[in-house]
Amino acid sequence: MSPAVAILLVGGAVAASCALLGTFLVLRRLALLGDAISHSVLPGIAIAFLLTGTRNTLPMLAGAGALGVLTVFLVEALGRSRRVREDASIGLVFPALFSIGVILVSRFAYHVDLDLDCVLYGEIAYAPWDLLTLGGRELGPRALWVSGGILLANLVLVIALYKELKLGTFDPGLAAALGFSPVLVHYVLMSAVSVTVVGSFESVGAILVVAMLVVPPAAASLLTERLSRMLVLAVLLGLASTAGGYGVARLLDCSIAGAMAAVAGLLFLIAFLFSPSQGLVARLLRRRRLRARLAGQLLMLHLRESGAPRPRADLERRFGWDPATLDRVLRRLRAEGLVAAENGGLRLTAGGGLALREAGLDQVAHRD
Amino acid sequence: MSLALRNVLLGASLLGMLGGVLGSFALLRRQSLLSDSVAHASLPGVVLAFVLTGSKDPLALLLGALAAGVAGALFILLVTRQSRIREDSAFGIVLSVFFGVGIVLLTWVQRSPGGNQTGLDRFLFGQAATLMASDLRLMALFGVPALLLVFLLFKEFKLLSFDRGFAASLGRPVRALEMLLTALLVLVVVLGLQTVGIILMVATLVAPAAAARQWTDDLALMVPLAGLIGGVSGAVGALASHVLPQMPTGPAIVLVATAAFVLSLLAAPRRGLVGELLRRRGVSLRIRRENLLKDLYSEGEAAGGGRVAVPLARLLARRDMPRRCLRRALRSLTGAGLVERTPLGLRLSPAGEVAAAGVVRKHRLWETYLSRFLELDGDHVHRDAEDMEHVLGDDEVAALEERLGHPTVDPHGEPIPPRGAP
Amino acid sequence: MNPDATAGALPADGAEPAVEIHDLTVTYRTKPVLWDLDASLPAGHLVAIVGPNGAGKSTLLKAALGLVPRNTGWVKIFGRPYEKQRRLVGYVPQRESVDWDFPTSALDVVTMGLYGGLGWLRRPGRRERATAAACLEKVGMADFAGRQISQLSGGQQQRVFLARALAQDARLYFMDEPFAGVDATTERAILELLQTLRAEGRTVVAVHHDLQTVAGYFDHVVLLNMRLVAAGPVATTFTDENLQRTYGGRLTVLSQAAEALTRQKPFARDRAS
Amino acid sequence: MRRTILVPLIALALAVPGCGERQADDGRPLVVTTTGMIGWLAGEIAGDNARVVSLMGPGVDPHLYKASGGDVRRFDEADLILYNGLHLEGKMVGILEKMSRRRPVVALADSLPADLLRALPGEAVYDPHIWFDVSLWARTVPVVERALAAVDPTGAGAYREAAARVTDELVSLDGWVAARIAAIPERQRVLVTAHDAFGYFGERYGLAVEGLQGVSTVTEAGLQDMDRLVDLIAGRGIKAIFVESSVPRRAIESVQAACADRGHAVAIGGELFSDAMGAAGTPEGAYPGMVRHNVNTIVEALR
Repeated sequence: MSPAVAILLVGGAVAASCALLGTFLVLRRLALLGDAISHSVLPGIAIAFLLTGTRNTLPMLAGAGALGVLTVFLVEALGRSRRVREDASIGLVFPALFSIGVILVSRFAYHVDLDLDCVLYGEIAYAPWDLLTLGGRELGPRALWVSGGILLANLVLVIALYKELKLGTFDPGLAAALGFSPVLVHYVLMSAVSVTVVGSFESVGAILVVAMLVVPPAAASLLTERLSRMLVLAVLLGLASTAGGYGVARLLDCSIAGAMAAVAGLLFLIAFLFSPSQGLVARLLRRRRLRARLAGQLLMLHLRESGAPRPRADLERRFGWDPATLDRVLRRLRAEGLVAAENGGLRLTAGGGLALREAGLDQVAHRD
Repeated sequence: MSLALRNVLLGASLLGMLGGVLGSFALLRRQSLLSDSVAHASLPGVVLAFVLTGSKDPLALLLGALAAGVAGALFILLVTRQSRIREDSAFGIVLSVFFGVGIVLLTWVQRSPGGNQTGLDRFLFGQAATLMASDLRLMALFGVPALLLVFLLFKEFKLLSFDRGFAASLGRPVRALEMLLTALLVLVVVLGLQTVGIILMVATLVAPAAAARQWTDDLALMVPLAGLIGGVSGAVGALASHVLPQMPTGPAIVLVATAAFVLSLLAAPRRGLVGELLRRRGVSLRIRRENLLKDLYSEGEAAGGGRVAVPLARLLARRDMPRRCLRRALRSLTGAGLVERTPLGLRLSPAGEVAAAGVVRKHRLWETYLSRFLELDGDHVHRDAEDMEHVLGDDEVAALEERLGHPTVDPHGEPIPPRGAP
Repeated sequence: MNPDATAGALPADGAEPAVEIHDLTVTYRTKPVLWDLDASLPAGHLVAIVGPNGAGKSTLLKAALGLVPRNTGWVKIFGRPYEKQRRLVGYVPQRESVDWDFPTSALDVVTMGLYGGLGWLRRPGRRERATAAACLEKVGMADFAGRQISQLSGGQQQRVFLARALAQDARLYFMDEPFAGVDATTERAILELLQTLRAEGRTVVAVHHDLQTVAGYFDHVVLLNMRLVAAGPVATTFTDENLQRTYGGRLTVLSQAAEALTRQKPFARDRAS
Repeated sequence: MRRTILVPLIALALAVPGCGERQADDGRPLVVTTTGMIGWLAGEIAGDNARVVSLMGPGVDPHLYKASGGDVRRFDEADLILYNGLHLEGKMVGILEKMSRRRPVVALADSLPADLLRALPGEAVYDPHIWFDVSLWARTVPVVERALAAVDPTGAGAYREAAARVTDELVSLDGWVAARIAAIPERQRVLVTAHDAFGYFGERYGLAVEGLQGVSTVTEAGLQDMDRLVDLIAGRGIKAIFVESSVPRRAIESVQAACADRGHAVAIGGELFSDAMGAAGTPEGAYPGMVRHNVNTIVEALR
């Protein structure tokens, strides 16, 4: 397997896992949970080091996993107490846990280079050479097995519990009334999130995971109105970010994970600007069209009131629009045959009267 | 006192106060994690500032961080205003994408032949123990005007945090106010970054405000209280790291502030969890006791008056509650000398009869009131009444009786015992 | 007051009550919301729960569904605890209780009503979707099946919720203010629906705000004000005389006492922080 | 808004030379090293017989190194990989160990006898900063030479000659350092820096080494650590303390301010290269120049 293929597969598997779970996190307003976990696992690795005395991957992963679960549990419990909202509870939990970690490392592992970057967070660039060997046989990149396994588990989870996750996210009250304990569903989802996040940290590092949990699902939410399509789109956007990011990283010789996050951001920006239904441009155009139609109707009402053709200058004075705006409005009305020129002035055509009636404006008098 | 201690005490207290005050508004506006987002988002600004100036001059890096932080915050405002993306997602997007771009830049600079670029990302993880006089000056320079601004615009910020639409309808320049409040937040975050680091900054903005929120419902109290908690946490954390060996200052402050929050969460008088648990148990027990007294009294009424012994089974049948709950309520009543155990069953003591008559009187008066004055809308007595005691306190019952014209029977035709009757 | 109209009376026909409430007390923090409530709601009727703001109407529904913890007492649905009778019960929550921006269609929301019958893990199929479409049809929303729910008007959203309840095919429906903030068309549609449900022998227990329409829309009424004030057939309970007394006086003493307790509470209604 | 970032980004892409550099495979073996220090060693020994590429460019602290897209290619094409080991390169070490099963990958520190390594107190781990002890660094020369010869037997003779020359250079450098340090008055031989990297240096040349914070970048100083350090500096009348290229200056500046407050004026002696070397093309961009710079800086300030 060539290194590029391995990196793309590992990155794709991580991106897909994160996009699947991230969709539900985004809908549940817990988008920053990934970042919170990326900080709060520090005491986990410190404790694992103190207990085992090594910086081997397995104990680090176990410690980090335990702290990941503890983090989501604490965030959930604080939110459930109804004394602080989820966002504040995230902001309370992770600094406290991280601080405990810093104190542990500073006091008990002063002379050891024990930090998240060097013992937990993996680097996707090295994934192709970190091979899994079993009984002396090499079975391909370890990160691919880990992230592939996580992806498989997440796929099974989301497909099997799709209905429960959807109902529990949309209407927890009904879910509870129907006997689908939303608390249980929440804990299943959150455990999946912490396992996925910690496992992926170990394969590809923190920034890629945090980005893929939020950015592709958020972009997908701008492009569709269906949860199932949002999941698929989020995965696709995640894969596109992976591929594009790797290309950028090779081209510019820069961090692969960082480039993937940046490309994901670029895709989000494109969705934000150009989504056909939700995009900024579409919104602005709609708003402009609406305003133009309104202006046209105002003008037509005025022409109907006055009965006789009105000179252009009169209209200009009457509405106080600048000549360019008036030109635009008139051009459209004339092109549609609603207003016609007559005797150096403008009058409403029969079609224009019909259009006003269709718009329900036949009874409306245009007052000053 | 050593210089370091003095600096850190002053700096941490000032930063804590600032964080508490601005964090209060952030908490109410669901912007608690804006700090986290902006702090991470400042990385590309730091790296670009290094690239452009070619030096690690702290001021240049600070300005770079500020520029990127402001860009991130503006992007968050834009996205949340102009699309269905919600705050938490916008925070996450800006945090991860900006940070990703920062890493891209960092690896790029890493390849440049210039050298000396390493450790730029350490800019984001300042150390509280190394606060210097120059940092204090910088904090005072920006922090004191920020506090003053909050003081002057308190009314506007309050309105904005509570009801944005209403603020706009009053003709307040909502967008400008929002930008100003956000800009103040970004400023504090970036100021805090290189002096105390991301993590302490987030904690400073969230924990004191969340702690203060537990003690009061009044923003005018909450804001100064959060400032106080923040300031005191800073000072206590600094002292802890002064007294204990190898106790990093920033994390100590975070833990003190978190402890203040946990304490508030548990022990605050009205919202506190412990109080609620106790009250809840108390309320349940009290209801059961009153129900039992009432039952024993009505058994007596049914038998033509006086105290009669009622078998336990009969009480259980009346109430259909778990035996365990009944036993506990009975133990409490016999312990108070209100109920006696007799071979035939349970019986009110003379004192118990008076108490029971009081309970029945209250309940029947209350029922009479409720059925007569079923006020629809505008009647907030139940919603606002704080607990059972106040709903049925003696004074209220007396006034109620007055209001109802001293009725003698309740809506069901049952007699209402007169005051003090056995 | 008419003895028939008092608490705890069984329906005249003696059939098993749809909902039986015994000794129910629910407090929020230390505030009593429902207090020592005994009531029995007859099956096969449209029952309105009426009472002032904060009288515990929604709480009563939620307590019956086990969505809020009870301090004392129990609620039985057709003689057994709710947990054993889920399949017999449909629930229409208040419209504000869900996120209407959620990426899902009207048809999809209605299909959710069928989830209870599917149990864990099984997915809705073509049959479920057909049932859901039929339910949408019944509330006059067939044309909007594919519409994203945020693009529906308030009344249309309410009708989607009702269609979802229909899909649940329950014997007993709990509805939390089904008529709140809907347009006239929707109001008519809901009313017809309620009558159909009653004709099919189902029971509807609905929190209702508009006193003017209680007599027209419902046949039973529960007057609730933290405690049960009265319950019974509309004809005997919701009398002019009762209403006269209900609206007769304005309360002074207690509200003053209560206000003194609760001054300075700008955020009293905001859930947390 | 995004444009405000993209424009300088693109400008930078055009401005930074060496981006996407792709040297033609001229048949010479490609040696990839992690740190610049190892890169210098390999370059000196290999001469023109091999191409040497360091992943961590000048001024890059291995603790803080972030991999880039090009590393994938560099690893993939490498005929020999040389790294420090002892967990200096963090998680990369584990991967390099696995890689060593398939191709020549050599950890320099692993070849040193364990009794020469500094065991860290209370832990079963060693201090990885071996290059600060020049004599120890000289002992890695044969390791590099053997590794090169194994990859490229035809150049073995040239490598042996070059190795002998480098060893001589390092041995004389070692002597020079020892002599220079001896010029510092005994009482003044205390090296105060922000973080704890100079252990080998201190042990070899007789300086006490004091850092404000631990080895890991995640550790943080407490006020008591600060006071302890200030007590030490003021108590022994130490003349100067040092900033490091990879750690923000402010930590050491605040120690200086605290000393001044105690009435002891301590100078900032200059900037030391701790885990990285200087810019390429300058004397500090090579190992001996870097060592000389550090030693001269220390001696000038403390004498």
